[in-house]
Amino acid sequence: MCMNISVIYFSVLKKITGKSQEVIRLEKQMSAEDLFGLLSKKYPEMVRYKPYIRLSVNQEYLPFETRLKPDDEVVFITPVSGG
Amino acid sequence: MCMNISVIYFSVLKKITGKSQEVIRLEKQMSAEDLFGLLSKKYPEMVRYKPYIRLSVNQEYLPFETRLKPDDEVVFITPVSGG
Amino acid sequence: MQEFKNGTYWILISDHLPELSVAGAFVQDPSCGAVNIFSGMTRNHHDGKSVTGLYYDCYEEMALKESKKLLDAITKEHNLTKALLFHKTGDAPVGEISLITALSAPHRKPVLEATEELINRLKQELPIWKKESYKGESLWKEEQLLKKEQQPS
Amino acid sequence: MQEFKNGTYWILISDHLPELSVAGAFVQDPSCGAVNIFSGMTRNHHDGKSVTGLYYDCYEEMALKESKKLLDAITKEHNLTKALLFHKTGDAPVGEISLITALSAPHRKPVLEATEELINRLKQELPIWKKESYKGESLWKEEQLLKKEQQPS
Repeated sequence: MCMNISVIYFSVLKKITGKSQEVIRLEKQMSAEDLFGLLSKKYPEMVRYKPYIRLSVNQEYLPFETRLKPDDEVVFITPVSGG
Repeated sequence: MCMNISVIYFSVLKKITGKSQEVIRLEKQMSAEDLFGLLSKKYPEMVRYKPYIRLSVNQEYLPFETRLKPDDEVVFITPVSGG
Repeated sequence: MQEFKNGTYWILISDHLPELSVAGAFVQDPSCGAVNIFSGMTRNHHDGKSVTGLYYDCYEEMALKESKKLLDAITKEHNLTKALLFHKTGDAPVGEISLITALSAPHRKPVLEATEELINRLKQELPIWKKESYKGESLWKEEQLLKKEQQPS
Repeated sequence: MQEFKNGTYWILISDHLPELSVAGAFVQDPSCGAVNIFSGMTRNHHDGKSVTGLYYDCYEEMALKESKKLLDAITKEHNLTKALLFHKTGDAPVGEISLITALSAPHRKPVLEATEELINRLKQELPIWKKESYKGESLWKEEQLLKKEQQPS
């Protein structure tokens, strides 16, 4: 079961990946945790931020175990600093 | 020892006395407490407010026992309600 | 009208108060990351009764002196950068701003704490008196106080 | 730019924010006696270093959604009348306002308490990131965090 996931990058992850967003094609269903693992291979510097990151799927904070669905919009939220 | 004391009235005391201010001539030295007693005879309705009143002499909060000096500016401060 | 203004404080006791933006601009400073502006205004109800307006009587010279003492104490205690206090005199119909405080500091915690303390203390210390107008009658706050105290509880 | 505005709430995420007076006017209401406006701005120093400016990156659609949830929760909890939240995106040189909150209620206590809670929570919840520019270098807050964590304490 294939699916496309849209990943958007902000702040330091935008700097690390050099991208604002990209579409990742998954060959099988997986969790956001798994997706992060996949991306970490592509962008090794992301790993250091893992302990601090929260997950957002379709603009909602959700646990990393969340299973992704086709066309989900995923953002890995590094520590925020608005205000 | 005669002296003039300037008494200014605000709020409900202005309403009771019908005056914004007046100069009171004292025939002898006295405290602000004594002055209030004197004025209470002239304006009996003032007495009811006595338990709530603070004294100001020359624009400073002072105790009622304060002895008045010539040309002091005295205000009996009923409970304030600014803000 | 009474006014005191230097590089750190601005106090104004007047029947006309400047805009909130003017207050905010005064206390801003390159060293500051936080500005808190509180404003109090006449509301259309009190104690379940409909209010049509307020009137403020003020011992202006003393209010200015007490405001200076207050801003000085609050600024030192909370390490503020700049501090402002405006109070209206005379008529204040429903919706009209009667009080503006504006405080600045490098961080937000002191400006919020200091705002609360400043308002609590100015309500105790400033020689300013409020008359409330209801439909058909006007009463000073002290008259209302006396009425309440004399009611059997 | 993202915006939500109805009779009770006004949220704006934009690279240009309106004046403080506009914020104050929105939350005012005849039933309200208290309005508190907090504003946060870029200051010229941080951790003993001289700051030349900030840049805010923002996940705007989500920031709008989270702001709505936040204002809704705070308004209910503190019985507020109206609530406003503006956040700047992009460059914020020294002195530029990046955050405005404005809250109104009949009395002052809830608006002051709610302001503190709102700011604490928005700093936790809104997906907005700050980059600080010092002389010669720019660092995201997360990069600074990692640097600190990796220093031997």
